[in-house]
Amino acid sequence: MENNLLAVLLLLPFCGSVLAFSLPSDRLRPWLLPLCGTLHLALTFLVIQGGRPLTTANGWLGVDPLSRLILLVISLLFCGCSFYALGYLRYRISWGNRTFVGCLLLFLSAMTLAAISRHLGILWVAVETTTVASAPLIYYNRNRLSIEATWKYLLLGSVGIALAMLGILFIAYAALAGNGHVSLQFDDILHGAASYSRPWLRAGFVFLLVGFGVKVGFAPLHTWKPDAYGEAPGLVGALLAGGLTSVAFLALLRTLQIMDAASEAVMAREAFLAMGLLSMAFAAVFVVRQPDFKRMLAYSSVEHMGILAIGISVGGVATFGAMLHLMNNALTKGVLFLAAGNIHRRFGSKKVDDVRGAITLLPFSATLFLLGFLAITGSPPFSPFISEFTILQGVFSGDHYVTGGLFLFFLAVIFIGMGSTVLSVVFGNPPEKKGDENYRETFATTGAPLIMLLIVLVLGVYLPDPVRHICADAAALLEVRP
Amino acid sequence: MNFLFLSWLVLGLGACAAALPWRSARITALLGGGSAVLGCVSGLIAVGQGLVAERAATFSLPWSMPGGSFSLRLDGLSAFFLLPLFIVGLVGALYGTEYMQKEKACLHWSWYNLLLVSMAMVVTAANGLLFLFAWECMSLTSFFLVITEYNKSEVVAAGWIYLLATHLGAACLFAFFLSAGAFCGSLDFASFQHLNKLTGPVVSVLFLLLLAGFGSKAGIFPLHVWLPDAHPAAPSHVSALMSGVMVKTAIYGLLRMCSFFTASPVWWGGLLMAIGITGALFGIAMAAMQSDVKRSLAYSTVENVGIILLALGFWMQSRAAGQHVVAALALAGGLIHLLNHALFKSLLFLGAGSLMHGSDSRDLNRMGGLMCRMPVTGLMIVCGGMAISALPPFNGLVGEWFIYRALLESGAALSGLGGFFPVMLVGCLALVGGLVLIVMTRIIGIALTGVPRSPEAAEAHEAGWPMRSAMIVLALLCLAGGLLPIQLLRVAGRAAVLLDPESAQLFAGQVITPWWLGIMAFLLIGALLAAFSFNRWRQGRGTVAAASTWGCGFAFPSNRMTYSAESYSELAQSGMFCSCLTPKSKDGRTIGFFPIRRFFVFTAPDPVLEKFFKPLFQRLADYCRRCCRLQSGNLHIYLLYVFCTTILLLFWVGQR
Amino acid sequence: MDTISNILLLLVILLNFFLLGSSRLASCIRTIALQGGILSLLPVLAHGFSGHTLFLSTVAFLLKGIAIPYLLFRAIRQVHIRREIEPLIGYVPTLILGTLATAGSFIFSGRLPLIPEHSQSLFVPVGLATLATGFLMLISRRKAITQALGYLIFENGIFIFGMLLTEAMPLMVEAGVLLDLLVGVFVMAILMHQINREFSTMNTDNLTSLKE
Amino acid sequence: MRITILQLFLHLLLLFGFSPLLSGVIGKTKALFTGRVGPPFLQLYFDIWKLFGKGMVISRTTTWIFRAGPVVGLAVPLLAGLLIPFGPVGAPISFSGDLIFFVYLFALSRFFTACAALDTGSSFEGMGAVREVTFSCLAEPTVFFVFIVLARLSGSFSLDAMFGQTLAASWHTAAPSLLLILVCLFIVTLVENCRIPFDDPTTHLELTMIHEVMVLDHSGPDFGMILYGAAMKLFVFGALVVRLFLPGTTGNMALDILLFIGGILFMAVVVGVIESVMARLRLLRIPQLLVGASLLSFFSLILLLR
Repeated sequence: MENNLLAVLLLLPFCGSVLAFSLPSDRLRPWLLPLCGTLHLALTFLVIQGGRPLTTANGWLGVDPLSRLILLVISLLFCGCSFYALGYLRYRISWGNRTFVGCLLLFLSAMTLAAISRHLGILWVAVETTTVASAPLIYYNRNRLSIEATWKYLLLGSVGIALAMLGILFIAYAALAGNGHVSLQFDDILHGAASYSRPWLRAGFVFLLVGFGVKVGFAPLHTWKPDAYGEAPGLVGALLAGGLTSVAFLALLRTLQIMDAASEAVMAREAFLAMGLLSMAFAAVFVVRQPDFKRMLAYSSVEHMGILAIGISVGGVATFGAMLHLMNNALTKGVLFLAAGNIHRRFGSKKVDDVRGAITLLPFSATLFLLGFLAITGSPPFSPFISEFTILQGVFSGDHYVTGGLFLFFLAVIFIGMGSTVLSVVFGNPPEKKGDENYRETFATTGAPLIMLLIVLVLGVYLPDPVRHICADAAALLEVRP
Repeated sequence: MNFLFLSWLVLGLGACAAALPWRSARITALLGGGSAVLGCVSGLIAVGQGLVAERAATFSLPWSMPGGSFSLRLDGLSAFFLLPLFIVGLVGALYGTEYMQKEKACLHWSWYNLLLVSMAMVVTAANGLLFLFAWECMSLTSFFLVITEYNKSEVVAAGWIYLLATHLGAACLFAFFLSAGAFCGSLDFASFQHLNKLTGPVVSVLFLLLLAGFGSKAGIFPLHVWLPDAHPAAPSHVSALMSGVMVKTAIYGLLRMCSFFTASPVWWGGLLMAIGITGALFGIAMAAMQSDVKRSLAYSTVENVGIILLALGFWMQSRAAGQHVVAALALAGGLIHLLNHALFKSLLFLGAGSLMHGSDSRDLNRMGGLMCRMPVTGLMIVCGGMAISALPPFNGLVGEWFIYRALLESGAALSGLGGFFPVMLVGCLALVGGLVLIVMTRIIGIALTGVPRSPEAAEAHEAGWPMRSAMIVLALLCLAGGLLPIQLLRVAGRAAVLLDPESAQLFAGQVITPWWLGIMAFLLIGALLAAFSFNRWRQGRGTVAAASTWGCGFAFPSNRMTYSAESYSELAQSGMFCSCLTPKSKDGRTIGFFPIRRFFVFTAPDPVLEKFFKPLFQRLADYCRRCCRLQSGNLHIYLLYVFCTTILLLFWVGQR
Repeated sequence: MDTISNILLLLVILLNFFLLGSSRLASCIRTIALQGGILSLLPVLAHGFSGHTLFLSTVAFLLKGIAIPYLLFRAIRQVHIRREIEPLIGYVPTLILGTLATAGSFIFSGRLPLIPEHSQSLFVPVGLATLATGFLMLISRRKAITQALGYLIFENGIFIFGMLLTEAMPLMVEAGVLLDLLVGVFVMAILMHQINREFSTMNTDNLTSLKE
Repeated sequence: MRITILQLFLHLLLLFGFSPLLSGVIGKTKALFTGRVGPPFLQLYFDIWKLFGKGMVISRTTTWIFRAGPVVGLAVPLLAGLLIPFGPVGAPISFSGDLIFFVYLFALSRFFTACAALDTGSSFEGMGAVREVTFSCLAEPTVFFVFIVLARLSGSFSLDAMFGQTLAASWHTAAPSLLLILVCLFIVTLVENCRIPFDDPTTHLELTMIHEVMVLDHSGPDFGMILYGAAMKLFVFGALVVRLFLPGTTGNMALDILLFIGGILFMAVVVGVIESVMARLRLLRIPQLLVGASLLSFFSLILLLR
């Protein structure tokens, strides 16, 4: 029964996107999104119930705790964003949404494929499809800046993916040079990894790290993020920041699993730690006095990828914290981007000096934006506080005091940077140049982020057992076997 | 303990009920304020049980957070700190029902109730994670309360600096709790006992982290910059709660953590004392120059925190040196002054609030003659003023009396350099006492007495019964504290038992009993009544005529010729204060032949903020913006980054 | 059998240098088409005639030899851009860097242990060299279309390297790689069309307004 | 020193009955210096008695604080007097730490006098209040240092013991520092009671006054209570100075009391001499002198600490 469940889970969004491309009426098409979103979420809950990892016949697709977590994150985020999309697309009815809805559903199917793939090649193809599918989404605003953002996103993404392909080939050749038996099946790699030839494996790891690092947005490779997230509509920004980065991070985790199996864990983790700290440093420097609040959210996403990398690299209880943080970050980024989207549309500008007093014009979105900011910077009632604290616990108990000190310092600098921007956007009195007068806050555009924020709040106060089990099992997979 | 849960339940329900959008603000105020009052009453019952109970009541529940456990512990120390919380909370709620009617403050009451719950949880938490959770919730809820009037830009600026300071402080606390938890294996305070096995520089680093973390919230001298802006920006009953109680939760944290380090090095006490006395002198000097009533009271909070720190530092030092009598006196002084300060500072803030409520202006120079228009508020402010200046019949003197005795005792006993510091501190404390007198006579003299300086002050109206009854309750408590100092000492003894068992035994003994202070207070009231009746008897026979004040012959006195707030403290400021504190004033001198319209603007900004923190953050931000040129915008450079990262990683992997 | 593939691979390296040095856009595309054609012969030569390799060669030849160059020519004709390629750092420096990169890839691949039957073949060094050339084209050329060409050469490098593992890699993944290549280039072409319509030039100079 | 009811009665008698005499002696000394006959010794008694009988005129702007000023002005020196020994007669009340209560009692009277002055709303009273409160701020440290020196010498913290028997012995052991603190205590007495070097009680120019201008607007019984309180305050401080100056006891009580009264009168004469010889210091000089006095007392303390 399970394999056709997986097949349905995969094909549902794909058929949805095909249907979207074929549907003529712009008014009817947006409804496809919530339909597929909720069905996908329901299927995900079904798939996640099963405790033991299940795989399809030829072992190319399968679900293990890590992919369960990523699936849950993707479908939760997509479901929220799909309801938001209704309100957004009704407002943008004049622009037509054929490519938009189609690509969104294609994007979801690609992410699902990446999450449940047990084969490196398929994982690569899925991530490549997400890149190609999200290019038109970023270009939806159709102005000069979004063209530039899309061009940079596409080119950097393609070069990164090509490097990842090279990494996969290197690993395959390591298998060939090691024990002669080449297979990109993930389970076979894990079994045979011990006997792979070291130089090939390490070179492969480097290319995979850089390749998928570009997609995740680690520090020196993050340059496309502020442009892409800055110019894309809020909805797309949320999906990219929450979904795509999680999928790319899953790919990196797979690489880490391979390196663990090949007992090269220490070197891999050091690379992750270095990239993590570098990402936080870059984010801290760039977020101070950032004139554009969407680009600020992009740098916050770079920072949180750095936090995840540090969490993974330190191991111990920090791995559990990192897994939990993956979910928290996705949901909170969703809230922030959707609220930022509303504010951007109402004021017609993203510049911080044109946008003031949002709380008087958009009471709900501004409050969500403020609470989202408090959540993302790790203030208690919200769950990022718990996950960041757990990561710090891991860091401090592994007595990496220097890393811990740097971690806290960067968190503080980023809080200062983001805080001054968010507070100047939310409070103060609105500028006389009113953006778009007739933009009203409908339930659709504020309901979805509100629900996501409630989930983050509940997770922050009490972590329900199923979520804890998923994260614990996922963390167990990455545990370094002595 | 279950009364405590009852109070949290009531407060929580009240918070949710007040959050719903009711039709009229009165229902919200009734719901919110009522639940706050009920919550505080049941909290007070719990505090009563806590103070009386011999053994500490503990409660623990498995909490799904990794490393965290929902464990609470209500012992003497927590009960001691809960007492002012629930008293000021109750009084503030009563006061707020009327005060908040003017402003349409949505969600005000839910934030207020949540603040009370989180502060109570901070004081009873027995697990590091729960403590930090409650600590940040306290900061957040108080931040939302501070920016109640978010349409004013300076209120938002004050709120931002406040949030910034608490967050940076919390970062230090994170570092402390995590490294302590790493060393002791778990985050529970019970396991923190192993901390005193630590030796060497690590302990001092932990202590400095502690001091920075809790100091930034307590408003200790160099880290106080947010306090003079944040407290006045909040509504008065909230600034009373923040000044009176929230500052004390930081000191509670400091005490609780220091109680884990039994073998603390001597210089810790010295450092605390140094910070304390500089904070006291700086705070009171700045308080004398502020023309905004609440800002002056906020600076006097910095001063009082300095005095409390002085006392606690002296307790630490003398305990390390082994003088138990001096340690007992200093600890008693610190704890009692802490409790008294919570009472009289809240009274003064509520009084200042009702002055603003009546004459809707915050500037001393716009007030004047409010005593005859607001008699009850005026009387309450005078009582508060007497209490804060440590004048006899009120409770302010009890705390300072113990501190003075501790300093005198060690000043007289020690010889050589050891005796020099306590004596110098006595001198500084006496100077601070004199300056407090200047500040309070200034506030009372300029705002309450004299002639009204503005039309709003002329038709000021008295506050309603809730505000007046709130203030009267606090004034009576201050008077009771002054008349029955033994009770204060007994309550402080409950807390001292946990901090310093040896000197806690002396609390019950005859050596340090303040029994005579109570007797002298009663005697003073007797003498005052006698003199008053004598005055009434003699004056009864003659006629009492009313005339205008003797203007020394000047025919046309106007109310703008009376002393203003700045001129009152100008003599002290030019004569005694050091140059770095001089306020900025745009002088009003007329230049040229024909007199034109001139303005005299006098501002006393915080020198630490203006000369140190703002330039520092400015330079940091400029440096960051310069580094942003890395994101140069052209794709080729970005691709070059990718290429170089690959090459570097390959080399690094090669070396490994 | 190795000797023929080695010769072809050396031819590929020569074409790389020609690409780095050429200043005419049309001739560049033709060279890439030629390189694509050569590469599509490799699977048959390296691993003999089998259904799998034959199919792979024909698909590769169709894609790299005919479809993509046609697409690029159409893109050029549509956007009727000036045929010059303006390099950022001049032709000679690019060539020098190209040689350095090729030498580096030879040294690097020397350190990677090859299995006995591949020890003689030049697949790995040539693959890496083509990869480096592609990267260099991406970095040092001003026009958006030349960056697409750079990406093509980059993909060719990976394709060469893929030849070593043809029997291991299932057909579907190879096809996937080629398909993604096609879709990538296709989307790039559409974007170039938009860029030209918006900016009326293919230069990437004005594509730098998004910066800090 | 358990005191008998007789001594308590004597103590109160001295405090109530004897204190106005001092200003009469001062007045007579000043008259002697200027060759005038001067007001009779009992002039202050007559003024106080006359004022208690007169009617009152109160400004319209004042509130109850204005009426509270004189009440506190009278009650505080009364209570302070109970804490200190008058010569051989021990202090009725003494407990460890009463010196702090003593200092803060006078702070209470200063608080109310300043507020009462500001209550009238005239700028002259404001000026007086500012000067009073600022200068007293500098005098308080001196008082504390003086008490610490005495506490170190007597080993106890109650005023009664500090100014008790041990004083005679400590003159032998620490004469220089005791001499210094005698000077400092005398300076503080002059500041607190607004005598000549710091404030001219007989001037008519409001701009120069400190204490007088604060009581400008009082009249009738209020003014009488203020004068009576001021006299008692002078007597209390004088008792301390004289006790410090004549620590010895001759064994029989009556002779010691006479000696004490002689000492007080002699101090009044000294004050009168100073008032006739010196003029009032410039306002900016006063803080410097007060800081000098506190440094002097601090220096005397350091002599002891060695």
